[in-house]
Amino acid sequence: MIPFPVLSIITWAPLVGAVLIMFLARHSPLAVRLIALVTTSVSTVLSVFIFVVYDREAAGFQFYEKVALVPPLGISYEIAVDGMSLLMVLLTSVIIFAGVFASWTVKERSQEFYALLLALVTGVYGVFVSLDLFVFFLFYELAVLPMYLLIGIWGSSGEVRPRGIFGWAFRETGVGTKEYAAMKLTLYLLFGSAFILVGIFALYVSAGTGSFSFLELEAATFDARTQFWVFLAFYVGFGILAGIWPLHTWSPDGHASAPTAVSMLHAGVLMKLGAYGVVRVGMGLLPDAAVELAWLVGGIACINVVYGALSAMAQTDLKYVIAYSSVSHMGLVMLGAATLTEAGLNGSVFQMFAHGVMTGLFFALVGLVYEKAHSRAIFTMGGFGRVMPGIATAFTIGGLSSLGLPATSGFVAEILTFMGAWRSAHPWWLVPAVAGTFLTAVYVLRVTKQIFWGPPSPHFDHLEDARGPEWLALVLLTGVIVIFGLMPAIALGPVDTATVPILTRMVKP
Amino acid sequence: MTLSLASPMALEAALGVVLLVVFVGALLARGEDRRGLAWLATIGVLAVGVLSMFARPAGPALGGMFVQDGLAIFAKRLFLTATFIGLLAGLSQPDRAFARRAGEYHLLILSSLLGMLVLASARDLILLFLAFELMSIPLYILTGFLKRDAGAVEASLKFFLVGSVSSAVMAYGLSFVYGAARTTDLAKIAAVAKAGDPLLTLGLVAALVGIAFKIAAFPFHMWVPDTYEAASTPFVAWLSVAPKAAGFIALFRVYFEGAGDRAGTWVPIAAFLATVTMLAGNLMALPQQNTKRLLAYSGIAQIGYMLVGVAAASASGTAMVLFYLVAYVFGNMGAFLVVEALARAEGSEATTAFRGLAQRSPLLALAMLLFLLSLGGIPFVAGFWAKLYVFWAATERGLYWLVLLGAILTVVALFYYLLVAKRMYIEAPERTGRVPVAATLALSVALCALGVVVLGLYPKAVVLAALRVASPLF
Amino acid sequence: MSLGAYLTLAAAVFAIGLFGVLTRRNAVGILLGIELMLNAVNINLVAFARFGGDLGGILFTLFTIAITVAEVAVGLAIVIVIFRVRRTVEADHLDLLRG
Amino acid sequence: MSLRVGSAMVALLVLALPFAAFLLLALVRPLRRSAVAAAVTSITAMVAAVASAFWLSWRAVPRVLLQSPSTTWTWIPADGGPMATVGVMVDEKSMAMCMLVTFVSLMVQLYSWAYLHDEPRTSLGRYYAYHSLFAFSMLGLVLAPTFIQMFVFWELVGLCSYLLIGYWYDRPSAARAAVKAFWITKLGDLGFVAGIVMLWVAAGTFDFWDLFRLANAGALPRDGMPLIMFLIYLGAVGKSAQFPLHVWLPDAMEGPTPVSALIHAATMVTAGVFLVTRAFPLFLLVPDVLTLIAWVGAFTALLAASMACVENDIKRVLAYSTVSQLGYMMAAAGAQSPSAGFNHLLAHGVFKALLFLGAGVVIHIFHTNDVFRMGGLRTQPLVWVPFVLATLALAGVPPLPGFFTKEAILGGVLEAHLTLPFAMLALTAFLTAFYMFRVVFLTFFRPGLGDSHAPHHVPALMSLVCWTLTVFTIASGVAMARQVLSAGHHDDAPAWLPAFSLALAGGGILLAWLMYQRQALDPARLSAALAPLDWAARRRYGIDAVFVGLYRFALLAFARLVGWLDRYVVDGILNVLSAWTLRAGDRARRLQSGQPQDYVYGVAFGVLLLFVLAQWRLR
Repeated sequence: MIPFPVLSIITWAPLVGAVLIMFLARHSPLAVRLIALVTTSVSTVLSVFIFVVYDREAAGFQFYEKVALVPPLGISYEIAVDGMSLLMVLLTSVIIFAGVFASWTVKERSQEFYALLLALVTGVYGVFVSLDLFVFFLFYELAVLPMYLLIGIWGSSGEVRPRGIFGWAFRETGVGTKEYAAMKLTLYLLFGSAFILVGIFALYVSAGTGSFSFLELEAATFDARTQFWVFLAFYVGFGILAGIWPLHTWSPDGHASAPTAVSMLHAGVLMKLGAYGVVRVGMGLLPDAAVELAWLVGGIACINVVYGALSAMAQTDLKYVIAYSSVSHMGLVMLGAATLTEAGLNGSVFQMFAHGVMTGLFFALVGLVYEKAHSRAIFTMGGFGRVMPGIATAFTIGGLSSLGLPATSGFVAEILTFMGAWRSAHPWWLVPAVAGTFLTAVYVLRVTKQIFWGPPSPHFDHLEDARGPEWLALVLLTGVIVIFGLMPAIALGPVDTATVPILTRMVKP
Repeated sequence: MTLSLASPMALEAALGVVLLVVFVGALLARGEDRRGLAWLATIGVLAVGVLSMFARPAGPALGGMFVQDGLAIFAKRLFLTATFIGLLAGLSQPDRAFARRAGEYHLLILSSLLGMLVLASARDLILLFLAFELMSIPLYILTGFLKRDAGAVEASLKFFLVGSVSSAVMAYGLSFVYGAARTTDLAKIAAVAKAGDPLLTLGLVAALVGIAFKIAAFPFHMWVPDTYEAASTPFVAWLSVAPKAAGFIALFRVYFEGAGDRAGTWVPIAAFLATVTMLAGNLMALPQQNTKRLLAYSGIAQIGYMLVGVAAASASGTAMVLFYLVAYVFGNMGAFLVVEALARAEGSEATTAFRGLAQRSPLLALAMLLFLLSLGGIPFVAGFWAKLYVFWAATERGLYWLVLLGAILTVVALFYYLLVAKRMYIEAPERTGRVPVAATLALSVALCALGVVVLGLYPKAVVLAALRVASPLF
Repeated sequence: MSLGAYLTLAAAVFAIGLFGVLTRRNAVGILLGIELMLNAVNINLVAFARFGGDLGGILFTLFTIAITVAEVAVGLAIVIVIFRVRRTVEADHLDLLRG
Repeated sequence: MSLRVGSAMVALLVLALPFAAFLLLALVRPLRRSAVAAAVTSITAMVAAVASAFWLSWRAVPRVLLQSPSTTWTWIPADGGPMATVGVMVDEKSMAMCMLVTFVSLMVQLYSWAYLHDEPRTSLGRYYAYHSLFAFSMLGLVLAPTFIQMFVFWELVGLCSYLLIGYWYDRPSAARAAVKAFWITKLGDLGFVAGIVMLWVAAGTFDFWDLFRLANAGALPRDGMPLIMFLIYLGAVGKSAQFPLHVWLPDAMEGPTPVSALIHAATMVTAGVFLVTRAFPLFLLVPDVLTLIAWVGAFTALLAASMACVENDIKRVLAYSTVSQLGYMMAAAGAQSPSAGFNHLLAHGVFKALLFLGAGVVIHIFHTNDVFRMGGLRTQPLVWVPFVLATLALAGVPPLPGFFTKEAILGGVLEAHLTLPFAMLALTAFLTAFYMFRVVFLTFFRPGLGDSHAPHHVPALMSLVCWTLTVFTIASGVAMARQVLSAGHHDDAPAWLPAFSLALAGGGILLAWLMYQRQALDPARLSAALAPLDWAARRRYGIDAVFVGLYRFALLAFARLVGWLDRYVVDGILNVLSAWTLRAGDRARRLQSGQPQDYVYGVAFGVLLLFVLAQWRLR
C-alpha cells in the first residue's frame, strides 16, 4: 500500500548516515551532527508515519518486504512489522532522536562516535523488523558489537573497591574501569548470542522446512523436548540482554560506564530487545514450552523486580541507581510476559516502551547533571532544583513514571502487569510486583530529594540548567511519557492485535 | 605432455616452468641484491594463479594416481592465492639476507607450493606421501632461513623434529593401510574401508597423525607458536594458511572421498580433536603478549573450528571447511601482515606496538580490526559465515553440544582479539605520525582486507562453489 | 618367516626409534631415532609387498628411502647451523622459545 | 433523600476548567513566570468551575432507577471489550463533593494571593499551577465512575499534596515531610491497587455501577471479598490518615497554610472517607471489615485528640483535630451509616478550612505557630469571630453544623451496638471541645503579646475569605437545624443523645476556660496527674519512631545488604569464572615448555590418545 520500502529506509538510513559521516564529515563536528540528525529524523518521521498508517483492523504483519539472500540455505531478507514491533520501532526512533541531541556536546572523536552510534541503531531497527531469524541474528550482533568501542573510548570509569571473598578475582579482572565494563558487556551479550544461535539452528534443523522465515517456522510444530531446550536457550540468550537475575551484572557496570547516548540507547532499547526476543521468538515459536516454563520466567522476574529495586536503593552513584532500576523494571517486563494473559502481555510490551522512554530520559538527565556538576556521587549533591529547575522537573516526571504514578506511561504498564499477574496461574506474583513499585517510590524520591531539594550543596557552584538542543531531548521524552500515560490506547490498540494471536497459540486446545 | 589447459597437470607443469626459470635465474644471478628473482617468482605465481582460474576438471592422469577434479582446482586456486599474497608481502623485507638469497628462498617456497598442488590431486598413497614430504621439507629450511638468528634455527629444529616424527608415524600407518588393502589406490582403499577392516582402521588412525601435525591440531600443535614467533613474518603468514589447507585437502582425500556413510565413523575422533584444539588454542592465546604468538594460538583455535566442520563428516561439512579455509587465508594472513608492517616501523611484535594505531594510521587499524573480527567470527566479515557454516553443518549431525562449546569459546577468543582492538582504538598512541608501509606490503594487506569484506558481504558464490566441489566426495 | 614376524620386527624397530627420539639428548642421536622409525616403515612395506604379491609396496619403499635421506639431510643441516649459532647440539638447551 | 443525577457534559466542563488552567500554566512559560497572570488564570478557571458545579447540582434531575448515572469511554482497549474505562459519574455524592471542592479551592486560591504575597513572584506561578492540577485531580476523583479512574486521580492528588507540602523545597523539613507523606500514603495505596486488581479479576470490571449491580445480585465471590475490601480500605487508611498511617498528616503542616486548609483538611484527606462511602454497597458484603473500620476510626479519633491536647503548634493542633474528625467519619461509615459520615465530611470541609485560614491569619500576625507566643486579640473581632465560630462548629455546639453531624454519627455508632467505639468517640468529642478552646483562649483572649503592637493589619482579601466561609458555616448549620426541627428527631437514636453530646462539648469548653482563661486550674497539675499519658502523647506514642526505625534499620539496611551481595557475590562469581579462565590459559601455556623433546612427547601422547579413542569408539 506504500509505494516505497519504508521499513528498509527506516532501518538503513542510520547506517547510511554512519557511512556518510565516516567519509564526508572529516574534522567538521557540526556536519557530523547534522548528518546524524538528518538520517535519524528520516527514520523517526517514517516510523511515526507507519505507526499512524498501520492498519489496526487488518493487524498482522504489514509493510512486508522480502529479498532472497542465500536461497539454497533458505536465508532471505524478510522484514515487516506487527503491532508489537511497530511500537518498538517507534521507541527506537524516539530514543535515538533524543540521543543525538543529548550527546550533542561529545567532544573528542565525535565523528567515530556518531558513526558507531548510528551503525548500532541500524542493528536495533533491524532486529525489530526482521522476520527471518537468521537476519534477525545478524542485526542482533550488529546491535551488540559497536558497544565495545563506544563504551571503551567515550565511557567513563567509576571506582569499585575489590572487596569480599572474591576480591582477588576483581583485582584480576580490573573491575571499575571503562575497559572492564565494555569488555564485560560485550562478551556477556555475545555469550548470550551463542545460545540464541544454537537455538535458531535447532529450530531450523528440526522444522525441516529449510527456511529461517519466522512465518514458516511459526507454521511448523516442534516436539515437546525440542521446544523445552530451545526455549531455555532463547531464555538464557535473550534473557542476558534483558538483564534477568543473576545474569544481569553486566548492566549496572556497562550502563554506568557508557556515555550518555549509549546508556540511553542500551538501557532504553537494547534491553527491550532481549525481552522482545523472548516474547516474539521464544513464546511465538515455542508456545508449549513457554507455558511449561512460565513459572521459571515469572519467578526470576519477581526476583528481578525486588532485588533490582533494593540494589538501586543501596547505590551512591547516580548512574548505578538508574542502571539497577532498569534491572528492576525489566523484571516487570518479563513478569508481564510470563503471566501469559492478555493484560499481562500487553502490559509487558507497553512496559518495554514506557521503561524505554523513561530510562532514556533518566540517562539523558544523568548525563546533563554529570556534565554540569562533574559528579555522580548522589550524597554530595543537593539543592540543584534552584539552579536547574528544568532538569529537576524532567527528573521528577521520569521518577514518577518509574514508580508507576498515573498519568505517566509507567502506570498503565504496571497496572496491566498486576492484572495479568493476579489472573495468571501464579497469583502470588502480584505481591513482589506491587512491593517493587513501593521500593521504587522509596529510592526514586529519596534520590530526587537528595539532589534537587534541600539547601544548595556547598560542593558545587555556578551550575546551570539544560541548554539548546538538550531541551529538545528532555521535552520530547517527557512529552511521550505523559501522552502515552494519558492515552495508552494509541499504543495498546496495535499491541493487542499482536499479542492476542501469540496467546491463542499458547492456550490452543 | 603439452601445456594445454585441458591436460590435468597443466598447473603443475606451469609452476614447474616457473621453478625452472627461477632456478636458472638463481644460477646466473650475481651481486648482493637479487630481488629480481623475487619479482620473477611472484609474477610467475601470479601467472599460474591466473591460469588456475581457467582450469577445468579433467580426467585422471598417471593411471589414476593424479586427478584434477573440482576439489583439486578449488584447493589449487586457494594455494596459489595465498602464496601470491605471501610472496608479494615478502618482496619488501628489510633483512639483507632476503635480498642476497632471494633465489633459494623462493625456490624453496615454490617447491613446497608444487608439493601442495600435487597433494591436492593425489589419489594414491605413494603420490600423496611424496607430495606431502615435498611440501613439508622446504618449510623446515625456510623456518631457519635466517641462519644467524638463534631463535629461527631453534624453531626450525623443533619444527623438523615434530614434523619428521609425525610423518614417520604417518608413513607407518600408511604401510598398514597398504598392507590391509593390498593397493595404494585411494579409491580401492575406500572401497575396502567400507568393510571396516580393523587393521586398515588402525593404519588410517596412525596416518591421521601426520595430517594432524600439518594442520596443527592439539596435541600435535606444539611446533606452531615457536615457529611462528621466530620465522620471518611474511613466510609465517603463508605458512599459517597454505600448508594447513593442504593438510585438510589430504584429510578429505584419504578419509572421506568415497567413504560414503562410512565417513560417519570418524565423527567421534574429529569431534574430540575439535574440542581439545579449540580449548587449547583459545585458552593458551589468552595470556600472550607477542602478537605473532597470539595469532599462532588463535590459529590453532581456528583449526579447532574447522575440525568442527570435519566432525560433521558430510558433504556440507566438507564444503563449509573449504569456505572456512578461504576466509581463514584472508583473515589470518592479513593479521600477520599488519603485524609485519608494524614490526618494521616499531621494531616490536608485542601487542603494545598497536597502541593508538587508530589515531596514527586509521586505515591500517581498520584493516587489522577487520581481520580480528573475521577471526573472531563477527557478522559482515568473512569469518562470521565461516564459523556459522561449520556450526550449521555440525548441527545437522546433531552435534549441538559441540556447537554450543564452539560458540561459547568464540567469546573467549573475542576477549583476546578485542584486547588488540583496545590497544588500537582505546589506548593513546605512544608516538605520533602515521606508520610507514611499503607499497607491496600495503597492497597485500589491501588484498586480504578486500577478500575478508567481499566474502563477508557476499559469501554466496564461494559457498556454492564449495558445495559443488565437495558433494562428489560423498 | 611369516608376515607377523616381519611386522613384529618392524614394530620393534619403530619403537626403538621412537624411544631414541624421546630419550637422546644429542640432536644427532635424535636424528638416528627418526631414521630408524622411517626404516621400520620400509620393512613393513616390503613385507606386505612380498606377502601380498603386489609391487606397489616396493615402489613405495623406494620413495620412502629417498624421502628418509632427504629428511635426515635437512635435519643434519639444521643441526650444523644450530651448532654454529649456539655452540651446542644438546636438545634440552634449545628452549629460547617457550610459553 | 431523592436520588438525582446531573449532566455528564457539565461535569466534564467542571473537570476541564482547572485542567485547562494547569496546562496553560505548565506549558506557557511567561504566564507561569508572572504571578498575577498565573493567579488570574487559575482563579478565573475556578470561578467558572464553581459556577458550573453549582449549576450542575441545581439542574440535576431525578434518576431513572436501574440506570447508571455514569458516562464512560474506553481507556485501555482489549480484545473482548475495553479493559478499563474512564468517565464521569454525577450523582448526589459526586455533585456535593464537586461543590465542596470547587468552592473551597476557590476560597483558598483567593486567600493564598494575599497570604503568599511576599513569595518570589516567579514561584507563585508554580504554586497556582499545582493548585489547578489539584483541583482537577480532586474533581476527577469524586466524579470517577470506575475504581481505576478513582485510583488514577487518587494518586494524582497524592502527587499534588507531595508537591505542595514541598513547595518550599529548599527547607529540609519541608522536603522530608513531603517525601514522608508520599511514602506513607503510598503504603496504603499498595493495598488499594492490589485490591482493585483482585476485584477486577473476580468481577471482570472496574465500574462502580456494574459492581453494585453484581453485589446486589450476590454475583461476587463471597470468599475473596473480605481480603479485597480490606485491601481497598487500606488505601483509605493511608489517605485519610487512619491509625497507624496517620503519621504523615501532622508533618504535612510544613506546607503553606492555605495548602493545609485545602488539601490536608477540607478535601484530599477526606478522599478515603469518600471512597468508603462511594463503594459502600461493596463494603456491605463484608460486615467484619466494616466493624474493623469503625474500631480503627474511633481509636484514631481518640488517639489524635489526645495528641492534640499537648500540642503547642497551632497548625499541628488543627492537623490532629483533622485526623480525629476523619476518624469520626470513618467510624460512621463502619457503623453502616455512611450518610452521617458523608454529611460530617461536607460540613467539616467548610469549617475546618475556615479554621486553617483563620490560623493563617494569626500566623500572619504573629509570625509563629506557637500558641503560647500569641494572645491579646480580644480587641479585634474581625480576626477572632470567624475562628471562634468555626471552633464552636467543630466542638459541636448548636445550631452550627458540627453539632448535627456529630450527633448523627454518635447515634449511628450506638445504633450499631459498637459500645466501646461509642465511648471513645464521646471522649473524643469532649477532648475536641477542650483542645480547640485551649487554642482559642491562648491565641485570642489571653492577655499577651497582642496588646503590645496595636491594631494589626490583616489583608482585606484574607478577612473576606474567612467571613465568606463563616457565613456558609452558619447557613449550613441553620439549614440543618431547620431540617431537623421540621423532620422531628431524624433517626431513632436515643432521645438523650443530643443533650449528651452538647454536654460533652460544654464540658470541654468549660475545662479549657478554667485552665487557660481563668487560670483556676494549673495545666501542669493536670499533666502531672496524667503523667504517663502526657509523656506518651508528647512523644506521639512512639509511632513515628517505629516508622523511622523500620525505614532506617530494616529497609535501608536490607537494601545495603542486597547491594553488597550483588556487587561482591553475584557479580563476584562471574569475575571468579573469568579470572579462572585467564588463569587456566596461563597454566595451559606452561605446557609449551620449549624443550624440543617435550614436543615429541606431545606427538607420542597424541598418537596414544588417538589409538585409545579408536579402540573405544571405532568399533
